[in-house]
Amino acid sequence: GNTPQNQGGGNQGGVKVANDEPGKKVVIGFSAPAADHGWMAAITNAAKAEAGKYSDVELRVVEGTNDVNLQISQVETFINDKVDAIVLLPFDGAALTPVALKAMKAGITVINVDRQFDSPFAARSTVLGDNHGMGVSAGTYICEKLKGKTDAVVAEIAGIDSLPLTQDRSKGFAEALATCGLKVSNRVAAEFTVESGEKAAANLLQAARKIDAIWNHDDDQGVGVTAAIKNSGRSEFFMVGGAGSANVMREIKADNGPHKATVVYPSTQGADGIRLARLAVQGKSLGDLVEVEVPRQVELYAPVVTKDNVDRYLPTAFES
Amino acid sequence: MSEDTVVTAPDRPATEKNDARRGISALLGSAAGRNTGLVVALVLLCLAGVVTAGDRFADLDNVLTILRLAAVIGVVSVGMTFVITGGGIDLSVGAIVALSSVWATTLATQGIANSTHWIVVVFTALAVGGACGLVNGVLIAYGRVVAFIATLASLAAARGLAEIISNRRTQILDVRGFTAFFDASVLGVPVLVVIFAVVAAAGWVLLNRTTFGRRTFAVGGNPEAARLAGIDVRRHTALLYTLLGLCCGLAAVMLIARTTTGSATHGGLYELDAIAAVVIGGTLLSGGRGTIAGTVFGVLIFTTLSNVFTLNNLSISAQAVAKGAIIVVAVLLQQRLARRSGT
Amino acid sequence: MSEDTVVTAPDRPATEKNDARRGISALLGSAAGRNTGLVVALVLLCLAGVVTAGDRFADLDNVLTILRLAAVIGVVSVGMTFVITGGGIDLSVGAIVALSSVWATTLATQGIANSTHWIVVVFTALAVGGACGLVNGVLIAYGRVVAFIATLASLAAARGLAEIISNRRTQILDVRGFTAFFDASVLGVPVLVVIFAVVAAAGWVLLNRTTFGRRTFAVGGNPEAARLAGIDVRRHTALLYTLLGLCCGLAAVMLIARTTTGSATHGGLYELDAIAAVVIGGTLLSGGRGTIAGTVFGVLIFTTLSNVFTLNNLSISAQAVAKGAIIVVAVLLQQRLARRSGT
Amino acid sequence: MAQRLLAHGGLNGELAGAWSRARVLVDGSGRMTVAAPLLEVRGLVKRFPGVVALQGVDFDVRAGEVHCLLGQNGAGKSTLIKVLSGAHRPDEGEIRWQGEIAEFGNPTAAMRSGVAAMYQELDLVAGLSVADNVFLGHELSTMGFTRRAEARRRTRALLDRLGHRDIPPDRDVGRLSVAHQQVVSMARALSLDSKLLIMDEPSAVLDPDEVRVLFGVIRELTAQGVAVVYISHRMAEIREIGDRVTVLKDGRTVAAGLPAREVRTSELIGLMTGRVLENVFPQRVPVAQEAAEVLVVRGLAADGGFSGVDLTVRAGEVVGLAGLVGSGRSEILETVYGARKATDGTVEVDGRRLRRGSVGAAVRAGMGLCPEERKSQGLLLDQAVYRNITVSSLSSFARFGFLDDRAERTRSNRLTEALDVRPPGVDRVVRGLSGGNQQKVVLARWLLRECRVLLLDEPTRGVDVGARSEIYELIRDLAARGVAVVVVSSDVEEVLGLADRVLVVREGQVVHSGPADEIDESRVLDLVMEGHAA
Ligand SMILES: Nc1ncnc2c1ncn2[C@@H]1O[C@H](COP(=O)(O)OP(=O)(O)OP(=O)(O)O)[C@@H](O)[C@H]1O
Ligand SMILES: Nc1ncnc2c1ncn2[C@@H]1O[C@H](COP(=O)(O)OP(=O)(O)OP(=O)(O)O)[C@@H](O)[C@H]1O
Ligand SMILES: [Mg+2]
Ligand SMILES: [Mg+2]
Repeated sequence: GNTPQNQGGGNQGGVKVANDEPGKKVVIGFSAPAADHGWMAAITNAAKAEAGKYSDVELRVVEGTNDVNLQISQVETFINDKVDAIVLLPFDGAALTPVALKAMKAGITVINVDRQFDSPFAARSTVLGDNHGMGVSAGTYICEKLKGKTDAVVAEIAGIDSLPLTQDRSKGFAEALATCGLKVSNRVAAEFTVESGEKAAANLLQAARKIDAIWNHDDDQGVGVTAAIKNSGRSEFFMVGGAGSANVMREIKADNGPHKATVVYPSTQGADGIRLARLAVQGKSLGDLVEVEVPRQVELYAPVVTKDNVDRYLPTAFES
Repeated sequence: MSEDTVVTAPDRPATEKNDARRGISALLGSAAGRNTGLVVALVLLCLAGVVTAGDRFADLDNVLTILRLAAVIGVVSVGMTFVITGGGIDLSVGAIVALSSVWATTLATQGIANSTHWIVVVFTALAVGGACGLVNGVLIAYGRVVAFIATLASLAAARGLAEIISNRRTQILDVRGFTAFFDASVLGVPVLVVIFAVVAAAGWVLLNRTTFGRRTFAVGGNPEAARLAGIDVRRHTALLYTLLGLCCGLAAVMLIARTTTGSATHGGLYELDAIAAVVIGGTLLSGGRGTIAGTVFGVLIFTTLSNVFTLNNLSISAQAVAKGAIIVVAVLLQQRLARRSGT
Repeated sequence: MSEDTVVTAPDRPATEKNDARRGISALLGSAAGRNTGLVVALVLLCLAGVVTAGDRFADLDNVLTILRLAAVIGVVSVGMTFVITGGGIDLSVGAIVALSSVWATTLATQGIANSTHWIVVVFTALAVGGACGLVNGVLIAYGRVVAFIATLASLAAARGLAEIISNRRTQILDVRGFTAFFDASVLGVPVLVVIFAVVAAAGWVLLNRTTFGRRTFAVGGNPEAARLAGIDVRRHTALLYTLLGLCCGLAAVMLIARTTTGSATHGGLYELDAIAAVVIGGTLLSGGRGTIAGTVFGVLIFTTLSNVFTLNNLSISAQAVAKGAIIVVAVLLQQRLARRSGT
Repeated sequence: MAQRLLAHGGLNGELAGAWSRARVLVDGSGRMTVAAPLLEVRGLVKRFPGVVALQGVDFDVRAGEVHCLLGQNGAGKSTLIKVLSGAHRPDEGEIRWQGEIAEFGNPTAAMRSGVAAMYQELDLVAGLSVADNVFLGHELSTMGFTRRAEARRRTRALLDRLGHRDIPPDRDVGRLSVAHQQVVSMARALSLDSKLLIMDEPSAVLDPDEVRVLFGVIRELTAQGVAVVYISHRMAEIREIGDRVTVLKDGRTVAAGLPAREVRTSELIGLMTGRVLENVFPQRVPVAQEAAEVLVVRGLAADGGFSGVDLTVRAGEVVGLAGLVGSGRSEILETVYGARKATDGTVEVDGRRLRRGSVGAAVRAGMGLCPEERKSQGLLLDQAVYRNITVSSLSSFARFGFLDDRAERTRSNRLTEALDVRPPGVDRVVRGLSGGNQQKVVLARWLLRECRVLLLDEPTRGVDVGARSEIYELIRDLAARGVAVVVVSSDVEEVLGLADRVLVVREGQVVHSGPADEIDESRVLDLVMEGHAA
């Protein structure tokens, strides 16, 4: 969460003037998967808002799609158009690698966001959320909370199961739990949407009669999960969220629901991508770093938000 | 013509006996009889549930969970049964549910609802759903656009509109009374389940006991004959889509109640789920034959299936493979049994 | 019957003139004529592209981009035209593409391909696709499972299987030669586009100039009449699905070439895209009438649409709404023009 | 004579005559008034894309009469009916109903005025019950809820009146035989309580007894003042039931209001066809004793249908199957053809036994079938004529699977001309052809294939006299060329006149087999009815 929310605000660092000063005009193409859930919609919205802050940035946003073939063709169109940079959140990192390489070869600055390409040459710079780290953070937090209760029932509500990021999260979660002798007793998968979350949770609550802790990968589907929990009248467990929506953070702050914590997966990655693209094209460096160029890779941190530190994160949280 | 000049059919007694038998079996089995295969499939599924998950499956709470899950898609499927029986198809149901849910949870609606009565939310959803259905119906019946294409277009348009209205945010409903009403239970049965039951019963009566229902069969089975019989086929078709739209509006209300939200992502792939439930229930995709009971069984089979899978903690991929196999087996079973029962 | 016993029809000359006229119009217009509406819609779309995006649209590179995008779904749609013309439907095409792509990119296949020839990858994909199609066909033709349900089941099963095989990972293809071949161009035209053109041409010939095509029309138009005319309707139906399966296998190869990956998420919602292209092209969903040229136009309209949107930086939700409106307009246009041309 | 009537100048005069002959009534006060006809039609024109179906039809119907419409296949009879019942809108011309100009914009409007129609293509909905079909569009209901018991009761009564106690009102119409469907269609027309009842070839699928019952009902209705428009290709029926006759040719009225009982048959045929027909049935050619047995059927049986059917047909022989509707003749034919699975028995063509239940095997062995219901079983309705004709012989037009389109059209064209299919043109869509012409298209299919065995199920149903005699000639011609022919027909006269040998079928059993010239019509009817309480 390094992005300022206020219009025209600069970096916290003191080089704001140099970097935000209008420079050479930069045309940026932006492509992301279909906005079929809140986090993904927030990514695009944040990117647009960020671009709006710079008079020297022209952003072209294309229809979000889950069809890799279509996304490839969108990038091809950007290449034909000779845009200066492409910020790409690929539906499938590996599948979009060839076309990203093609763009790089054509001299376009490609910024890879969230889902990583499988070639280091396919992007000038990569902004990554830490999916594995998210799982680790959530697992570690649950371990702490359940302190030594080795027979505890831990449930997991995953997101779209066929995405690699879901598997990374689950893997990290399982690893962290293993360190304190726990394991995932019940696992269901939803589809990142409110409705699917409600459905998955309703079934889950039947499958496990007593639960001590639930980790839900995504706060968007979490709205549905909360509704299902409320409906069941169960309260013997606590819940850890994922991604970090403003909603859930408000609930944590008020301490009036099952959520006791959430693990942030920044929805501002797209916005970061826009900034990096602009800086890279204009040949500027990243403010607080000594380096002359923007770095190759930025891996975002996945902090656990609890009642204690919620005020720090609430401002950058996305509204689901 | 008087009795004595009639050539008596030699097998008349047999026919009458047949008739009597048919009467009884109609009483006993109009639902169970024609749907034996489905009943058997559902029972097998339940057995599998009991064997693998024991009391966790056969528990009242779990049964209510299944029913509550079935309720939303069930209402849409009942409406879909009418459209398909009438020879149509609607791919836009999910999008209509999304649009209705979003429109009904806009701040404006919530404001009016809070200052008057929560029923405003309900009416908004129904009105939006009905209007979408009407647009579909008019395009198809009067504009003569193929139903598949017209509703595919509505699918795109309605979801887009829902995204614009909601700004792709999940809109949380904050209307007192609404949630209280829909979260309640009637004699232990959740209101949502009651609504589904009422819709299914009303749908059955409408399809089987009214002129509207008879005409639906005629319009779907032989539109030319229906026209020659003086039925306004186009108006009837438009009405069918409007009815389905209303069902989608109602489903949106139920979904809002379940999730306390309206969202452009609601109702994803409902079109496939609803059509699958209707078709597995025995309604002909080509029109002219439809059964509400079958549709209800179809919906229950699909929701029970995913419940049993979840109770057993199975991987989603294995679920998918098993689901495919089970669908085929259920249909084959239904066919064999239907053939044996001779109807 | 010998010529001389024939009662001569008095108005034979008129017929011949008619025939001649029909011959000419058939030459001129079999594609353009019956598809005037589609051509007009495509031209309007291109005009819109030129007006809003100027040279960026009318650029050769951009045209090739459109065609490359169209190629994969185009190959599937050509196969789908056969199945729909033959009175069927297939919802599992996307899943078959995914399964074929995953199977063809497994380490085992890659190992064999690397030690022998990359063509092994191609054959694997085709074999998997063809086998899936055959299973669909046998279930539908011999098992008499409704096509919609049978292929819905395959959809679930094939995707599940693809996920299991790939362990839900994207599999990267590392076979020399394969990528080199498919990334090449023939006289400036990318190989993928060439493949699409060849498939479309072959499909046209197969549908309009061969006994297989003629039987497809017969089977779709009136299966009972086709059966009584001596056509083996069931075998033919099974063949149609197998053909479509092969097309899906080929599409998988093309997708692997484009993405260098095989994945269980490939081909998402291809079923809707392909059916939409086929139906908007003028093939009847109820069977018996189908046109490859129309399907190609349908695919091009959809891909051009998304290209024009991409070039114009419209709000994403507005795009969806516009897409819905454009589909309806295209179909209405097609109908009006087809009616006026008197066919 | 024909010239006199056909001349256009004469036509108006003729009509004027008919007009002045309109019924003169004496009212209570003794003054004479000229009652307007119930229905009067003038200058009706109806165009379809590429065809003018009606090009100036004049026609009037009086209350209480049976007015017969006569004309060749494609003359426009059914189209006229559809215009009168509001199913088609006319392009020109006026319709007067009880003297007032009427606009029957849709079927409901016509029904409200009191016009009920039974269409040639049965207008029933398979999947709905008999009672539902009878009251479709005018359901008996209270506030939208159907009164099912009442509908059943009334349907029962209507069916009883039509002599069909054997049709259960609850049965799905799709499961009834064609004949029974026709009865339901009649019940439907009766249920409307109309002033004008139009029947388009109602007798085509009925057997003689049922036709008699039908006529009884018609007489009952006319006695109550209901007018009936009756269409049939059977001259004898027109004589028996008709009061006046109007003849259509090529969409025009060529004679209006002729007295049905007086006018000579040859005159009518002359009006219809523009030529004179000598004798209807062609001369039999004796079958040589040593002619090869082409089709040999032994002990054929199928579940619940028939059993122990033996049938041998020699090259050049025509065998007729007579029997009541529902006696199982169609089932026998379809089983021989392999379209239904036999449970027992063998079928041999030219000494080679056919695989059971395989149409393909039968066709390859040289069999062809013209099915009973040509629309649902015979034709690809929305496809071109030539495609319907060549569908069974595709491989003979193909080289390595590629079709020679032009050869297909040429050969088809030759056949349609030989059979005088109207309107001509092999690229026409079959749906637009009249019923009789559609039948010719199915026949052409098997002529093209030059099959060894031809199975014909009701080949002349709905076919006009002219075309009928052409079809007879065709059958004879085929036989003369060594084809073995089996004909099923409900028209006993036809079976006897056409066949060399006759088999009588009753309840799935062959009860008689012998040369056609050794049996007469009444004997056949006796055999057919035997066991029925008469
Ligand atoms: N819907 C239609 N579209 C195109 N042409 C049609 C249509 N209906 C009828 N026709 C044409 O109109 C003419 C009259 O047909 P119609 O069915 O009225 O004949 P008909 O006298 O009833 O013949 P039949 O004795 O064979 O039933 C025919 O040439 C037919 O091809
Ligand atoms: N598909 C079917 N399902 C149920 N009953 C059938 C079916 N086909 C025929 N039947 C019944 O079998 C009996 C014999 O029918 P079939 O059509 O062979 O008689 P037919 O002598 O040819 O009479 P028609 O003149 O009506 O053709 C009839 O009672 C008919 O109702
Ligand atoms: Mg007719
Ligand atoms: Mg018969």
